[in-house]
Amino acid sequence: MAEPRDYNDPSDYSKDVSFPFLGLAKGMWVTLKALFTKPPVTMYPQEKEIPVPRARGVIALDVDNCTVCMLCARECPDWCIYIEGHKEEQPPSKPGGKPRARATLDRFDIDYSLCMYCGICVEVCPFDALYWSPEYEYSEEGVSDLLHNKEKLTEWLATVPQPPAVES
Amino acid sequence: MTSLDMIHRSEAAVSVELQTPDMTLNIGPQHPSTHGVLRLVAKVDGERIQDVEPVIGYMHRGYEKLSEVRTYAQITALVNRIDWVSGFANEVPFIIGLEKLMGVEAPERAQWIRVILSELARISSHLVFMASYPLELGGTTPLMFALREREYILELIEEVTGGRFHPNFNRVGGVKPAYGGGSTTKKQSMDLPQGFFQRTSDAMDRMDTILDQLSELATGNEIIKMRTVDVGVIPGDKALEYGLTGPNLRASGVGYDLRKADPYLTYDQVEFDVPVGRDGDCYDRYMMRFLEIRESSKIVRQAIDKIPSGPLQAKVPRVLKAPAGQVYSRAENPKGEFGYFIVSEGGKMPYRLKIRSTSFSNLTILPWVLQGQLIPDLVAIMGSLDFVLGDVDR
Amino acid sequence: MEFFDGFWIQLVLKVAVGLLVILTGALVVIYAEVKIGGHMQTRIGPYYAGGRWGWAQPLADAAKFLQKEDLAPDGADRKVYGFAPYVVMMSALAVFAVIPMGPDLVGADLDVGVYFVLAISSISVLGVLMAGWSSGNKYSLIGGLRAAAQLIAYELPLVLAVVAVVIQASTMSLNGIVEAQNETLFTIGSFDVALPYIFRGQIVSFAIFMIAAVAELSRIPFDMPIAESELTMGYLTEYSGIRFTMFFLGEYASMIGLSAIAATMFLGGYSVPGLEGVSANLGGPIVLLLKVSVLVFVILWIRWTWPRLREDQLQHLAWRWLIPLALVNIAVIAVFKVAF
Amino acid sequence: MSDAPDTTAVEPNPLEKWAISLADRLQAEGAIVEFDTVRIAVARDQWVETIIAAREELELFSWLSAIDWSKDVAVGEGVAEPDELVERFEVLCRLSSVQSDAGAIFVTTLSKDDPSIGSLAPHIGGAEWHEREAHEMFGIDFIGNTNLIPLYLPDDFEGNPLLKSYPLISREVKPWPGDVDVEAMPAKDEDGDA
Repeated sequence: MAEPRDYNDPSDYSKDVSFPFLGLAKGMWVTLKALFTKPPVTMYPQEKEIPVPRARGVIALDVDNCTVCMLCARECPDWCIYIEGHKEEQPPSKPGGKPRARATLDRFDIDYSLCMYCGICVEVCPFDALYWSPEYEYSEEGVSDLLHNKEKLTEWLATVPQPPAVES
Repeated sequence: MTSLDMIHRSEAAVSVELQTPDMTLNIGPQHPSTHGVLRLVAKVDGERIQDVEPVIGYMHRGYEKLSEVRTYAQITALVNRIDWVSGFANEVPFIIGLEKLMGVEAPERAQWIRVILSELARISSHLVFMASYPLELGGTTPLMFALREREYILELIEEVTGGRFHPNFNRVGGVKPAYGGGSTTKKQSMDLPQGFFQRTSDAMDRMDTILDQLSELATGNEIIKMRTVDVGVIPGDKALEYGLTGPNLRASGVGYDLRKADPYLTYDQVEFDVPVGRDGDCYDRYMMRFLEIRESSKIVRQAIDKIPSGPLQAKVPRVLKAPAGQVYSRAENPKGEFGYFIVSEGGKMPYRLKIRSTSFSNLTILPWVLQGQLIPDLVAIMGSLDFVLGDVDR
Repeated sequence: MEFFDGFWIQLVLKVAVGLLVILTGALVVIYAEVKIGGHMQTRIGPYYAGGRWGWAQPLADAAKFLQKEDLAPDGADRKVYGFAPYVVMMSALAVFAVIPMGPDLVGADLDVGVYFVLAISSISVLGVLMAGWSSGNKYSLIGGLRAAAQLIAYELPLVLAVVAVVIQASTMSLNGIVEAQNETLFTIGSFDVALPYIFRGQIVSFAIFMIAAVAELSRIPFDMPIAESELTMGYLTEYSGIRFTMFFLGEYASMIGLSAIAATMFLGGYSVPGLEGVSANLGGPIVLLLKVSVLVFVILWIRWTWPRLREDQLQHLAWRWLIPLALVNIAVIAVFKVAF
Repeated sequence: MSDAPDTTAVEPNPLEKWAISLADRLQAEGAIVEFDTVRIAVARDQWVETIIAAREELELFSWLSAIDWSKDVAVGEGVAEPDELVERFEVLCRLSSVQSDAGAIFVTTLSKDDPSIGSLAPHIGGAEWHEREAHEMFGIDFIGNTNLIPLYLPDDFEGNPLLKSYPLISREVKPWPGDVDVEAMPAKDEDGDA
């Protein structure tokens, strides 16, 4: 057991009013100063804040890297990734080698109305097919429009930023 | 000043007792000061509340059941949604418990990062309180001042974790953002972004200024004092009986802070004070949070100085399986003791996960403390308990 | 131009111009409220409506309100519910009839102008009570009752503060009070110095009047009747559309009205030293407008800074402090009036 | 607890010593310490008395909940060895000291045929909501708690959601998208254009 701690004394603040109306006047001084200060406002549709590179905005898909391994769909807590694929005969990589079966992606949908932006799919992907993009402007008028298909997810790839430098 | 003192406590009791039937006033679930969807069925006699029955559950998401069908990695993503104003702080106790269960210890750098982000989460959570509490008392301006400052804090959290509210940054054995990129960049980008320490200590400096402003706007304000001093007094033994923790308990004069009483992470290596109140009234509860922001920024500054370099992640198996066992782990969430009781039967998912959410316990005292209060005081007391409905309903 | 000399045509013209000015004034104050409030909170406030600085925001809001469905709750007493906003609006507007904007620019120069103002402005309590009672909503009921209790409590200090001025001016005509403040007290060199009552011992009355006026307007720190965080919107909870607009405009109109009365009684009204004759009639409204703007700004400023008191604290403030203070003030003023 | 309370650990560490002495003082059935978590087994009919006595030194009432030990598992993972499982409820109550880091979880076992236990609510005000929660989630009866109305769920809700046998609808109305099998899990030695 840790030994009982000594607690610091209460009351480095006062509940009494030291000087009447001083607090009220101070408050009015603060708001008056604020009235003549330039507000730190970003006028959103005209000027945009640039999200940090790590921001989890939308998931981009690199179709070429995907092997249809289903790991992301299986690990997704919300079951919001739908993948379909088929196997295709590929010519042998080396002359004289065996022809190999290669999985081809037919469907890769992420339902952003279900997604909770946890990033588990990006993390488990063993082939770097999924990336986070900080892009956030993809609201839709209907919930069903939030289902992004393979083509749409590929478009996001252009918005994926370079990873930031890190502290050592 | 006597004039303000004289008019400060309600003596509105009518000397001639009129026989009036009680009126049932339904407050919420849609009400500006119930922080979401709390409903109070109050029996009132004029403005005085005879009896109040809180009705919760409008935001019940069944996290304890959901956790039983989710793997441990998926639960980490879930738990930061319980109390969304301090998402990171909810992950910490869960991941500590899981690490205990699996016998893994996170590297020191990861532990320090957890400390920094926990304290940033505490600051942001308390700033929400500093914003919303004066609003409940009718003062609208502190809201903007505090929320603007919180935005800078959230930006810092986002910069590291990728999420403002839901970091999902803790992994068993370390910390790690989910960042897409080639395998090499994935590894590189795990650490804190460059310049983070500088920006954080700048933010802490700015915090001092904003706290001065807030104290001029709200803390020293006579009307705030009139509305909160000696209102909603919770004595220490009642607070313990109802399981109040965190600033609400400390306001009642019980200096119980898990960061000191049961140090976890690297809290035993930093120096800070735990503010303790005396009377347990609304003003004490308000001041606890106000003073804790200062202490938190002290901790963050020390952590920035002390953080060592090194790995962020201990070696863990790819598929997380916890051995059978039962572990209770807790941490000092901004709102109080946040605990997880993990019952594992050796699988990938817990057999049972009991979430001891802070706001739920803090709210149980509501019927007791609201008896005989006035309707305006109801708002003041409810606000001073600083609950989040997601944390109450789970 | 015999036509324009007719009584009725003059009346209609006066009313139309008056209404236009007052409602425009109310819209301007609403705009000032959102814009000043925004900047005090380090925001910008309205920005888009009207192209520049969001100047058309109040108009856009009004247009929006007018389009909305006029809802009445099931349990409402419909007649009373529908009538209440007009009572409040009427009382807010009628006050302007006697406020002098120049030596000859006054709707009706009553001998008992002060009495009229106080009587008319307290009618709004009736409208608020009607709204609270008829809405069929418990929040509205509590709000209405709070408003009634509050307005009654503050009527008294308001009246007593005015009585002190009436004693000093020895007249109940508002025009007479302004003229009394425009009298030359003494001369420094070639300057005739006339001082408004606020500098002539009425500072306490002025403070009491302004506190009571803010309470009567139900504005922060005395906005318990509408108390958004407690009673959602008090007696306004169920109102929407045009009826809500009536309440809303009424509130701002009476803010201007009470500020104008305060300016008239304590700040010299339309008069400034050196402004006489025709130029007083021309410049008077502008002078009054400036004085009113200052008072309105202070009321807005307070609203965006301070929190709200509690109903019982307000009652204590009124009955225990303001009313005795006002009575003592009257006694002192009366003694000075008799002695000097 | 799936295994019998075991108070005779080989070499008790300080925490275990403390746990055993606490169990002795409270005349409880035994103490288990694993992963720094102290659990004190309490007889069902001693429940209320023990908790009240324990609050003498562990002042803070932290939480109260239950576990459903069941073979019938509708969703999620069941117990490791279902054959040896005794079907039962466990009611847990956590008390902590505010003077030190001490704290213990008090556990008692209820049979599934008669899931009822004395209520703490008349003695510890904070227990009322926790008992209401356990009542609606597990169907455990707390005798003496007069206010056992549903806390979270609608009044007309049927069933006890946290029972292991209670299905999770959201996992049943929708097929698992991970079910489609195209290729086995990627092998480590995947090469070429993968």
